[in-house]
Amino acid sequence: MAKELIRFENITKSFEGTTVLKSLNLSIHENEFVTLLGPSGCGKTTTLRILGGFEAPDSGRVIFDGEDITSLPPNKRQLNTVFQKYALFTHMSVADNIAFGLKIRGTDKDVIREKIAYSLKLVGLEGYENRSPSSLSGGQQQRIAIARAIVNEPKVLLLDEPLGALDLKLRQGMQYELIRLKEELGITFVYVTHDQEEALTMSDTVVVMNQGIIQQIGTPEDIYNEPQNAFVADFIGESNLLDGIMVHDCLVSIGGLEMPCVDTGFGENNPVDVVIRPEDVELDAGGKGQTHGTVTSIVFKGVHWEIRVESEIGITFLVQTTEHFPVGSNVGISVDPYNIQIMNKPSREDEQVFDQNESAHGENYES
Amino acid sequence: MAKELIRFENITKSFEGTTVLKSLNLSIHENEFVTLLGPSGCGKTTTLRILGGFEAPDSGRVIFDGEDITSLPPNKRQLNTVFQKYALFTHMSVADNIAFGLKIRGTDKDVIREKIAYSLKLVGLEGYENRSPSSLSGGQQQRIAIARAIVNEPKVLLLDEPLGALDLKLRQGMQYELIRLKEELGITFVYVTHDQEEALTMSDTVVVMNQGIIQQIGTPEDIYNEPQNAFVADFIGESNLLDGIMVHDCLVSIGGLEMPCVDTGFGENNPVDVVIRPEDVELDAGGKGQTHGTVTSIVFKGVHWEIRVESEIGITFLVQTTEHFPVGSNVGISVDPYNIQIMNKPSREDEQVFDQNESAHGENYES
Amino acid sequence: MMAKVLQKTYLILIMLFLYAPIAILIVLSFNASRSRVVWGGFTLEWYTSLVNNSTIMNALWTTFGLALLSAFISSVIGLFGAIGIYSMKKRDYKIMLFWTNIPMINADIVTGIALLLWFVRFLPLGFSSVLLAHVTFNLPYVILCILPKLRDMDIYQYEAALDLGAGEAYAFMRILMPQILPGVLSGFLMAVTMSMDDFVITYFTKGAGVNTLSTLIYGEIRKGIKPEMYALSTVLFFIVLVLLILVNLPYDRLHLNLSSKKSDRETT
Amino acid sequence: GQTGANSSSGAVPLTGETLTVFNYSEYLDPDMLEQFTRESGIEVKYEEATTAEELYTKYKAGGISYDLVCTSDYMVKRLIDEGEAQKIDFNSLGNISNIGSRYWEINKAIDPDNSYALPYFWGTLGILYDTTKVNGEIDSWDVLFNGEYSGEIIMQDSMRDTFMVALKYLGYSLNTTDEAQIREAADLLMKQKPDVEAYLVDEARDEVVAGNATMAVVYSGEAYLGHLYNPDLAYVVPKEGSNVWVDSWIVTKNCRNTDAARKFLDFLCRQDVATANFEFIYYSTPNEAVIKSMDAELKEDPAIVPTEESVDLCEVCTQVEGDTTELYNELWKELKAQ
Amino acid sequence: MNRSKSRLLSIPYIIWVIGFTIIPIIFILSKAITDSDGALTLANLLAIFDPIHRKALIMSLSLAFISTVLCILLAFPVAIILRGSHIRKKSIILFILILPMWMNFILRILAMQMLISNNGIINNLLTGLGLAPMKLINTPGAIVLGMVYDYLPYMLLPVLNSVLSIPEDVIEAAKDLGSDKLHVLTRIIIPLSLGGVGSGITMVFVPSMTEFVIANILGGGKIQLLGNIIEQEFTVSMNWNLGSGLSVALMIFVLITSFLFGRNREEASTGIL
Ligand SMILES: Nc1ncnc2c1ncn2[C@@H]1O[C@H](COP(=O)(O)OP(=O)(O)OP(=O)(O)O)[C@@H](O)[C@H]1O
Ligand SMILES: Nc1ncnc2c1ncn2[C@@H]1O[C@H](COP(=O)(O)OP(=O)(O)OP(=O)(O)O)[C@@H](O)[C@H]1O
Ligand SMILES: [Mg+2]
Ligand SMILES: [Mg+2]
Repeated sequence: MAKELIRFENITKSFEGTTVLKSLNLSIHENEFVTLLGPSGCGKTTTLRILGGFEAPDSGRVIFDGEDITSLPPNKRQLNTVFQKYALFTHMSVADNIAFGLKIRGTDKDVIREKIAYSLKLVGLEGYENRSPSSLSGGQQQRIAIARAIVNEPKVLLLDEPLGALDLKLRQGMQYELIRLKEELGITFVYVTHDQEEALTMSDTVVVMNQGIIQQIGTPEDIYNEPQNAFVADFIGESNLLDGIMVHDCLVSIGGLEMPCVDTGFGENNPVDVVIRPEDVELDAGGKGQTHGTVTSIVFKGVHWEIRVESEIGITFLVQTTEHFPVGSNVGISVDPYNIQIMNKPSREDEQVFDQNESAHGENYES
Repeated sequence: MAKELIRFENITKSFEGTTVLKSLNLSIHENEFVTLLGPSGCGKTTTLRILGGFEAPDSGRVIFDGEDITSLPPNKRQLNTVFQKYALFTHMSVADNIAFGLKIRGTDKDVIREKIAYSLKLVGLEGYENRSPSSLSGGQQQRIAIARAIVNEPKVLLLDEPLGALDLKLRQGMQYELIRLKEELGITFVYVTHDQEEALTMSDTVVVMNQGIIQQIGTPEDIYNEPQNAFVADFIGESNLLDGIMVHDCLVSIGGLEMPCVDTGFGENNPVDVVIRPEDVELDAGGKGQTHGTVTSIVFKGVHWEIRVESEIGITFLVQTTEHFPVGSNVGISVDPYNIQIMNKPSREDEQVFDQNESAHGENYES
Repeated sequence: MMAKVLQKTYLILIMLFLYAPIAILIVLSFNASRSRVVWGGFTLEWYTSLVNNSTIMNALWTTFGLALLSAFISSVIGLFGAIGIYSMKKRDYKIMLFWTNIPMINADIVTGIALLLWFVRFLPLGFSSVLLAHVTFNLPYVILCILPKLRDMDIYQYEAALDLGAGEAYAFMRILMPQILPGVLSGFLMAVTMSMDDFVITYFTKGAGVNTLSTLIYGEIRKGIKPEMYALSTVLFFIVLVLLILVNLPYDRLHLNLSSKKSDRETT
Repeated sequence: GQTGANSSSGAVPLTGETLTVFNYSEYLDPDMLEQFTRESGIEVKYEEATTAEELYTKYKAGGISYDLVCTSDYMVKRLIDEGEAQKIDFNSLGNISNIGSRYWEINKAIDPDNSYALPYFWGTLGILYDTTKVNGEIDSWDVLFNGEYSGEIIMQDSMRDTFMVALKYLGYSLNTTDEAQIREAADLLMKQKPDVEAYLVDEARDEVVAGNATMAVVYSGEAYLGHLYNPDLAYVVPKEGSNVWVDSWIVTKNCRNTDAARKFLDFLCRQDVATANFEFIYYSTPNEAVIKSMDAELKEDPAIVPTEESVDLCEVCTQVEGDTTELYNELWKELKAQ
Repeated sequence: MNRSKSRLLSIPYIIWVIGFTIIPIIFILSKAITDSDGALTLANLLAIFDPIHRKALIMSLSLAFISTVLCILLAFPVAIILRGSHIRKKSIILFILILPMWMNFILRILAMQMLISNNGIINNLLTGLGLAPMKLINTPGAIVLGMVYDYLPYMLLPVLNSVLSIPEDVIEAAKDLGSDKLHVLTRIIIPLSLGGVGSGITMVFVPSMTEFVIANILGGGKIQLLGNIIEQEFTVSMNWNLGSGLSVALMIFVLITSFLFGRNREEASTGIL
């Protein structure tokens, strides 16, 4: 792996008595694409702002390239930020926006002109030099914000939900462009999002956070396939999160039905959480399977159908499949042992399953 | 099918010389969930505003329940709107917001109190009566806006991207709630979105628009599986959009490779557009298939892998599959004849493939 | 259609109400009689004698100097003051606002005499004492014009500037200033207006030989306003009118809060 | 205003001396100030006040050190009593003989030795009325109180002046300290109030000129201008008597450069200067040389040169003390608030 | 922005407030709570309750109140008409409305006097048309007219600003829920522009409470407002203690009323632009 570039050491931060980050530790390596992922209000932006120098941690240190930069002001840090709300300078032209950082560093005029042209080309907006930011669409503004940051050739680029305001099609296009930029410029990306698909698609490393605590750090595959707790499992994609009892190694009982699995080390007859991804539940029209159930709803999702099956063992399974099963039909249900993921029951609040209403609550800011 | 409730007849509308809607015709039936889907600036909001009575069409008529309501003011129409930006009354409590319409109609006080409680329960915000809208999170505000509309028991509910500002998890939750509401209350929904997955998930009927012209009206399955033109195909989900030549009925040649298909009536040796959904391209590690290719990239998307395969016939296929194929590996490529969709080449500009930059352009408003 | 006509009529009536007295002043500037209640025929005499009237011209320049200088000083102090107040905690913020409001609710004569009693202890009365007084009563208006703009400003732009390497002062001047400038400008205009109109406070705090148009006019009520005053007012009115129209041209580019209604539709 | 014979002669270089002069507004031809500086090399810092009280307030606040002050008789007395004035040997002024002895006599009411106050302008208080709108000759304050001209009367918006009218009408001295007499006057004024169109100071004359009112209590000087703008207007000092007032100059106790102050006063007494000032304001001047040089028409106008008889009917207003002041204030407020 | 650092920016202003607001207020307060011999007394403050003063206070209050209400009533339709109009440059209109403020106040009031006096322009027009002349000047109504005329722009500015900044979609939402025009006005536009009205009230009501020139010129000196009394105590009766006492009492009064009515006044003082 490449050399370590950034290290958060035991960062703690609270606002008006509420702890927002709880002794956070995180390493970021050179040319890595790290994504901070988590529900609204979990502290992603705060983490990024501490790295950018806009917020000082209450305790802990930020190490950059071996040096302690905890108290360095933002303008002295070798990193640039693309803000959640673009933060373009509305009273300047696109070119002046991009040239802002270069002018401060006293770059030569001709060089500036070239660099503006180059960076506009990178983001696919050649010829937009003299436009005013407010005459651009959201997507275009976002790309200007990116151009303004990368034109300074920072070692690290921080991006705070840069695609949040864009529609699906534009978002996908920009995702590809960002990956291309990362490869082309060889810089390190620290990316914030609450869109799990975006996180999985773009990152080398995903950091899942909840309530100011890192839940899991890993590659997209790790995070998706081997969630370390119920929160991660539920937040990353849809899943069937079931109560189970570990009969013994490699055998778990769900609602009385014993199913073989591959996990070991959870003891005997201990209560556990069982995660089964919807696409891993296999349905059989003929009724073959470990148990049986009735289709109660089927929704077309384009790539697949999303089906709810009420099973004999009293559990409703969420299933994703490309086959069509009419409502009311009887189907067999089975799951490959490899696709059953066993986890310990949550020990802390922040590991618990993400509850919609609660999270909406957490979003309330004082006004 | 249920009785027709709303009919747009030849609606045309332009703003400052730019035609935004071009002779639009659309029928909406009782208790139908109709979604207007299209890129930013295509005229979705304008259509909704004409139906709501906030904008008068330049020509054409709007028929509601058999009556011409084209020039009826909004307060006389039996429909309610949930606005793109909520538009809650910030100077009133949640309860007063919800009671607004009822009070106008002189509903009895006790009845109002009951209805407020009931509608708050419907949207999952019991006990929020005395909160001020500005103390609520985006998701909660949106639900209040919905409660404010449905409490009047309108015949039709218009919703303009009601979930646009919410994060994925919340959005999914709200989608289910809206569908539940529709079933529970039995009212007709006219829904605007630019998120295709949302459109497919929720709608009975999807209306795909581009540049003020309806491209296709159909069930989600119709739209997804049988797009009528390249624009629809490309806009609804990801797809491989290829140039082909119709050799004769049921045989199309793509890059020299002749592939059987099921479409007829496109003549002989005519150029056509061929759409193949990424999940319909089958890869074989052993090399079996109609042609061969090399994997050039693989991205983990959670539910599936997204793979690019450069084929012998010179075409790069986008493939979605749950199997993993390492980059550089040689694979066989095949497509089931049923999964090949043939379309005529676009005849008008608005039928052409949605181009990211162009659409961003279309978004530019004068400032 | 009927409604449109009614609306237009209403606006015209309001304009008439506001401008009828001004029209009278303009007519009076062409009145050959020295008495304002007697029409003595048409003359341009007052316009020519105006230029030669050193008392009026001196007072004019004093008025302008005082208005611009006091507006400028109060804009600068008010700008920094508003930024400081904006950054304060809620309680301090409220205390500061309370004291900011006090000069506005004090009767002019009370302010004027209080300042007089205070000034004579350390300052000879003269132009400078009037200037201090004017800055004092201008400040609340300036502060109250700037504060809402501070509340509306986009702090992220400032952070973005820091992020791109700008120092705090540079970021402030280049990024925040343009955003709050309309507020500063309106505060400045308000201050100019207040300063030009004030008589009582000016009277008590001015030194011998210092006159503004207001103090002159006050003195003249006794013997009848000099017709040159009407001529001067007329000239000033048209100068200001032209200036305002000129200033107005780039006005829409300054992103003033009037456009906020429109911009709601822009962000999708 | 006209400038005198010396106006064209070359200017004297500035001596660096300054005088700070405090006067009523519009009460001196500004050209004369320039001329004084040209002739003497002394610079004048000129400050104006609209009322005697305003002037007193500013004077007493002490922010400005005034050398010369011109104000009304009762205020002059107050300043002298408070020791604010310096004794001046007026006989040392070259032009002092221009000031008629009659005015020194009147001034004795406030300055018994004539050692502080130099008369500047003077006049009486009377009724200015529109001859076309009244029935017959007017010669008594009675027209203000008998209700005949209800809604057409303008009284002075000045406490002492208005009380003077009532006191004189009732036959009392205007300097009375008898509470009963003052209260009687107040009652009369209260009764009169519904008939009064307005209490004005400065615009009273214009109101009669414009025809907004039929008669007004005004200073004699205003009457002349009124007549000028509207020949139908006439001025009378009622037979019950009235107030004769003199505005005078004093040199303040703070004045260091009394030489310069004397020069200034002497300058004001000079015929050409006094004429210029007279023609700037058209109030009665105590300068006999000026009166002599006037057109006959002016000389005979009782508003410009009040007749001996009418002046004899009049009293000088002196300052009232403590309790009486408070009584006046109280009653005046009551009248205005009614 | 670094808050603790930017707080320091207000130091010059704070010094100014202490130097030129607080200290003079202390001067006035000390006059207000002493008598002419310098002994402590509350008499000057309580003098506001003397019958004459109370009468003047009530008169001032009623005239200021009526003027303020009239200003609101006149300004609102302007704001609403401008909001509904398609005039691009609403700012021009705004400037046209404030331009009169740039003419000297006394000159304008004198001109107003010429308009409404007994033999003035309006009455001459009326008699010219064969109508009976109206009694306008030297009445409380004339004072109200003068106040409305002088202060209307101060009401127009904030009201216009707040009415124009109400988002259109909120109004549409109300219509959507069944509001007719009147209902939208009373339930949405007016409540949402209360902030602007609040600062308008501050700028109209407060100065009209201490106003005396308008009362002198247009009221014919027959109507005694508290402003006149304070002015007279200072300049005619030379009873500064009473003058200070009355004005401090008035100030306390205004503070209380503005606390009661204008809770979010600072929020709304929108300025000219
Ligand atoms: N300046 C601040 N003052 C007070 N509380 C704050 C401040 N900034 C953030 N918070 C609080 O800290 C918590 C974390 O905020 P943060 O912005 O880091 O969340 P986030 O993960 O970026 O959320 P989102 O996805 O909504 O942007 C929130 O509960 C928020 O209310
Ligand atoms: N009031 C208006 N004045 C001028 N142009 C307008 C107005 N309203 C809409 N338009 C224009 O009409 C076109 C269609 O706008 P509309 O709001 O209907 O799009 P939309 O499909 O809802 O887009 P989005 O997804 O961005 O909300 C846009 O190009 C827009 O610029
Ligand atoms: Mg965030
Ligand atoms: Mg829209």
